[in-house]
Amino acid sequence: IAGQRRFEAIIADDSRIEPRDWMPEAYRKSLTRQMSQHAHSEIIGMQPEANWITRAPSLKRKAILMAKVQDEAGHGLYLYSATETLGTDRDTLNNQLLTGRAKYSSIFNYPARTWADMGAIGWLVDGAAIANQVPLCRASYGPYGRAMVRICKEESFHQRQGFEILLELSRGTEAQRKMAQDAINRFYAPALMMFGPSDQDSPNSQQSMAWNIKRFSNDDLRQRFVGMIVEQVKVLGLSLPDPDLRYDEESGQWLHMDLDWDEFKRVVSGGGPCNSQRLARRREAHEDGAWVREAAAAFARKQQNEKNQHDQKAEVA
Amino acid sequence: IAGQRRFEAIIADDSRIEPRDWMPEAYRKSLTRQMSQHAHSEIIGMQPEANWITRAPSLKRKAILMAKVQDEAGHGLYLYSATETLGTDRDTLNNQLLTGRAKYSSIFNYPARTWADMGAIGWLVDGAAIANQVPLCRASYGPYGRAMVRICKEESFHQRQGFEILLELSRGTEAQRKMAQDAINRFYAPALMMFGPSDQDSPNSQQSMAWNIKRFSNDDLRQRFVGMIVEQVKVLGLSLPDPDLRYDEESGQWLHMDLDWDEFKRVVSGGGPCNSQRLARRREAHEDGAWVREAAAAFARKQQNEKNQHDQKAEVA
Amino acid sequence: DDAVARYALHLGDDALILAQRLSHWISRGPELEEDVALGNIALDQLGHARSFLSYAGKAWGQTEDDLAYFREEEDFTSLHLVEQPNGDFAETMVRGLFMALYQHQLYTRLVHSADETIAAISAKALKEVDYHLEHAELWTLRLGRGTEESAHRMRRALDKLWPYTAELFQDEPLHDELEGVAVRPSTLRAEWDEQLLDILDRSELAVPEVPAALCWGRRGEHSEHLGYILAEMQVLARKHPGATW
Amino acid sequence: DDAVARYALHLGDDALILAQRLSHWISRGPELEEDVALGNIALDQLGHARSFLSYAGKAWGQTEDDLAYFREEEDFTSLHLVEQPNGDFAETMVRGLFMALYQHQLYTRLVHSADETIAAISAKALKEVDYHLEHAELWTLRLGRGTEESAHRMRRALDKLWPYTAELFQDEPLHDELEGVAVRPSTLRAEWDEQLLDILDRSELAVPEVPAALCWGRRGEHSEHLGYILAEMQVLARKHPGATW
Repeated sequence: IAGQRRFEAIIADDSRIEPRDWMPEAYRKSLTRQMSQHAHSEIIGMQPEANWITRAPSLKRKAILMAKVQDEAGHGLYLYSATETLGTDRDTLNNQLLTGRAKYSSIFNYPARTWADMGAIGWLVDGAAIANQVPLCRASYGPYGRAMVRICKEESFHQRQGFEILLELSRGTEAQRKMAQDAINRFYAPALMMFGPSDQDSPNSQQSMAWNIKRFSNDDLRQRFVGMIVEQVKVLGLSLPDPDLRYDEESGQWLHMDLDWDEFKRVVSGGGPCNSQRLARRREAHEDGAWVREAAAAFARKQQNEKNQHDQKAEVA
Repeated sequence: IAGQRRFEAIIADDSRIEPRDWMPEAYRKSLTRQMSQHAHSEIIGMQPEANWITRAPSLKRKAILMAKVQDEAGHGLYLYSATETLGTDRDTLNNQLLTGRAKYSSIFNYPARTWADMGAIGWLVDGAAIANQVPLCRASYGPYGRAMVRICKEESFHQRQGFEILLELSRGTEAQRKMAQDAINRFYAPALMMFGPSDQDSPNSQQSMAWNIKRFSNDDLRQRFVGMIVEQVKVLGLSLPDPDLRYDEESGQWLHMDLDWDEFKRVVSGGGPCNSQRLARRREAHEDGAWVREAAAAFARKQQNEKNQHDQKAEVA
Repeated sequence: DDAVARYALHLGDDALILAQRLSHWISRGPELEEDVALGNIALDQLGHARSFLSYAGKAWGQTEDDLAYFREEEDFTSLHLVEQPNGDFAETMVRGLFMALYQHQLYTRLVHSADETIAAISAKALKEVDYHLEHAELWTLRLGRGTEESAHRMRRALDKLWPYTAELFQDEPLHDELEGVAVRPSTLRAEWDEQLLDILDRSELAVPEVPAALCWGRRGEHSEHLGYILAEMQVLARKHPGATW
Repeated sequence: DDAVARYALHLGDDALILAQRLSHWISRGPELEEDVALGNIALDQLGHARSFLSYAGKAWGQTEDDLAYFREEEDFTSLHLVEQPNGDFAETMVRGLFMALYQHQLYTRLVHSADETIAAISAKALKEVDYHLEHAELWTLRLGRGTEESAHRMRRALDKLWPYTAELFQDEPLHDELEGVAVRPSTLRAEWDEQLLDILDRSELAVPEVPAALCWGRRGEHSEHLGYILAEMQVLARKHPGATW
C-alpha cells in the first residue's frame, strides 16, 4: 500500500520510477512488453540493412552503413539490459522472439530491395522511430527513459545519413533518382503505420498515457511526422506517394491517405514478405552459435575453478 | 597354383582377368590403388568446373558445363563400382580420400580462375586424360577396361567441348582471346605432368606393363599428346607457352621444356594452391550429408521391417 | 504476341532461377548419387528455361541470353519460392516438392494450351517433371520417416518455406488476357493441396500452420535473395557485352 | 611514387577483403556482443583499407572507390588467407588470429617506415589491431579450451587455413625497391611463429602438420573465392559507372 501510494505520487509528480521501487504488476508487464519489442525491433531491423553492407556502392557508404547496423545491435543490447531491470532476463526475451511469441516493428518485414532503401529506411523509418521515441525520453520508468536519450541521439544521426543517401541519389543520374523515388514509394505507407492504429483502435494507449509512458496519441505523432517529411521531401525534389496529402487549415492538421490496416495486421501477425526469413535468420544465428556460447561458458567455468584452487592454495600457504 | 598359372596364361594371351578369377595380391592392390585414384580424380575434378556453373556466360554453356560435371560424378560412380569388384568397398575408398591417404590427379589442385579455364581444362586436361586412358580400355582387368571404354567416349566429347570454348574465345574480343591464352599458359605444364615422371623415375610402371595394365610409357604418352596439341593450337591461333618446343626429326620426337617436378611433388603431397580447399569441400559435403544418409538408411530398414511383417502375415493367412 | 511472351517469361524465370539454385549442389550433395540426381533436375529446369525464354524473346527480338543476362532484377518475374536459398538438404527437398507438384499440374494443363509452342514445351517438360516429383516425394518420405533429426529438419523446412507457396496460386491481370493459353494459377490450388497433403501424410509430416507471405515476384518485386543470385549469374556475361561464347 | 603506391595497395587490399568477409557476420554472430565486436573489427579494417587505397590512388590519379570497385580480379593483390570463406566461427577466429598477429607485427615495424604517410596510417591502424589481436587470442583460448566440440572445430580450422599462412611471408621483387619504406615479409616469420605457438600452447592447440599452399595473390593470381567476393562487392557500383553516392 505504501508502495502503491508512492508509485502514484511519483507518476502524479511526473517523476521517475526506478527498478527497486514498487510498481503495479500491470505497469511492469506492459513496460516489459513494450521495451522488449523495441529491443527485438532493433535486432531484427539490422537485417534489411545488413543486406546491403557487402554491396554498398562506395567505401564511405559501406563504412557508414556498417557503423549504423552495429549501432542497432548496441541499441538492442541497452534495451535488453533496461528490460532486465524489470525482472525478465535476456534469454527469456530472446526466446520469446525466436518462438514468434514476441512482436517487433512490422516495417522490418518488408525487404530492402535496392540501395535507395538504405536512404528511405534511414529517413522515413528512423524518422518515424525518432518521432515515437523522443517523448519516451521522459518515460516514467527511469532505465527506459535514459536508454531512449542515448538511442535518440544516435537515431537522429542515422536519419540524417539516410536523408543524405536520398539527397545524393536525387541529384544523381536518372536511374539513381528513380531508385530513390521508388524506395520512398514503398516505405511511405509502412512508415506512417509505424505509429500504430488510430487511438480509438489502440487499446493500450490510454493506460500508457496515464502511466506517463506514452505522452502523445498515435495520430498526433503521425501528424507531426507527416508535417516534417512533407517539408524535407521538397529539399529532395522528390514526392510522397499520397494523392490525398494536404494541410487542412481549419483543423490545423495534415490529412493523408487511408492506410491499409488489413495489410498492417497481416504483416504483424507473420504474413509480411520477409517475416519467415527474418525469424529464420535469427534462429539460425542462435543455433549455429550454440557451440560457441557453450565453449565460452565452459572456459569461464574452468578459469573460475583454477582461480578457486589458486586462492585455496594461497590461503593454505 | 592352378590359379596362378591360369592368371599368367590370361596375361600372356593378352586376355581379360575377371573379378572371380584368382589374381596375385600385388596385382589386386596395384589395380585398387590405380582405379580408386582415378575415381577420386573424377570426383575432385568436379570442383574446379563446378566453380563456374553458376557464372557460365551463356545458358548453352551453362547446360554443357553442368552436364559435364555431372558426367564426372557418373565416371566416379562407375570406377568406384569397378574397384569394389576387387574387394574394397566404396566407404573405405571414400574414407581414404577424405583422410588424405589416397591421392588424386594433382592437376585439380590448381584453381579454375577464369571462364577460359573451362576450355583449357577440357582441351588439355581431358585431352591428357584421354591419351592416358585410351590404352587402358585394353587393360587386363575386365571391369576396368570396360569402364574405360565408356568413360573415354564421354571424355572425347568433353575434350571437343573444351576446344570449342577456346575456339569461340580465340575468335572473340581482345579480352576473350587474352583470357584463352592465359588459361593455356597456366594449364600447359600441369597437363604435361599428368603423364607422370619419366619412366626411369616411375617405379610402378614396369610391373604395370608386365601385367598388361599399362601399355605405353609415360614419356611415350606425353609425346603423343604434345604432338596432338601442337597441331590443335594452330587452329586456335594461340600458342603453347614452351620456348623449347620443337620436332626433332632425328629421333622422331617432340622436344619440350623441362617440367618442374619439384612443384609436381609438392602439389601431389598436399601443397598445391587448392589441396586444402578441395579436400575440405569433400569433407564438408560428407559431414553435412551424414544425417541424410542416416535417414535414408533408417527409412530403408523401416520399409524392410514392414515388408517382412506383411510377408509373415501373408504366410500365416 | 506480347502477352504470351510475358507468360512464357514467368515460366522460364521460375525454371531458370530454380536451376541456378540447384546447380550449386553439384559437387556438394550428401552422396554422389545425389550430385547426379540434383544435377539432372537442374539441367532439366535449365532446359525448360531455355525453351521458354527463347520463345518469349522471339516476340521482342531478344535471345535467351539477352533475357537471362541483361535484364535487371525488377524485370525478372520469378516466384519468391524459387529464389529461396538451398539451406540444408531438407529445405532443398521441400522447395523441390512444392515446385515439382506445382509444375507437374501446370504443365499437365498447359499441354492443352491454345498456344502450340507452349503446349509443346510443356509436353516435353512434363515428362521430366514426372521424375522431379518422384525424386522429391521419395526424399520427403525418407526424411519425414527416417530419423528424429531428419523429421525435425523437414518440419523446420516446411515452416520456413510454406509462406511462399501462396504466391504460386495468385492470379495476375495477365492471365485474364490469355484465356485458353495460360492456366489461371488459382485453379491449381485445390489439387496441389490435396496431393501435397497425401504425400505429407504418408511421410508423417503435416501442413505447417504459418501464414502466407505477401509476395509479388510476377510484378518484379522480389525477395532480398534475387539480387545476389543475379550478381553471380550475370557477372561474367556483363563484363563482356556483345561477346559470344 | 609507383612502388610505394603498389605497396600501399597490398596493405589496402588485404584489409579491404578481410573487412568484406567479416562484415557478413553482422546480424549473424553467435551472440549480439559478437555482432558488435566483429562489426568493429570489420569497420577498422575497412578504415585501414580506405587510408591505404586513397594513398595508393594518389600516385595514379585514382580514388579509393576507383580502386575498390573498378579493378579486375587480376589487379587485386590480396593474400589468399583473407579471401578464404568465413566458415564457422572457429574458422573466422583462426583466420583472424593469423591476420591479427601478422598485421600487428607489420604495423609495429611500419610505424618506422621512411614513407611518412605509410608510417602514419600504420600508427593509427596499430592501435586498432591491438584490439583485434586481443579478441582473436581470447577466442582462441575459449574455443581451444572450451568444449570437446569447440576444440575439434579449432583443430579443423587450423588444418584448413594453415596452408595459406606461408604466403604472408613471401618476399616479392617490389620489396627490394622499397628498402626502409616496406617491411620484407620474410623477416616477420620468426616472431609470428613464436607468438602463435605461445597462444596455441596456452589454448591447448598445436601448429598443424599440413604443407604450405602455393599462392601468389600479390601477383594477381587469386583463390577461386575472390571472383565471387568481387562480383558481390562491385555489382552495384558497376551498374552506375560515373555515379556518386
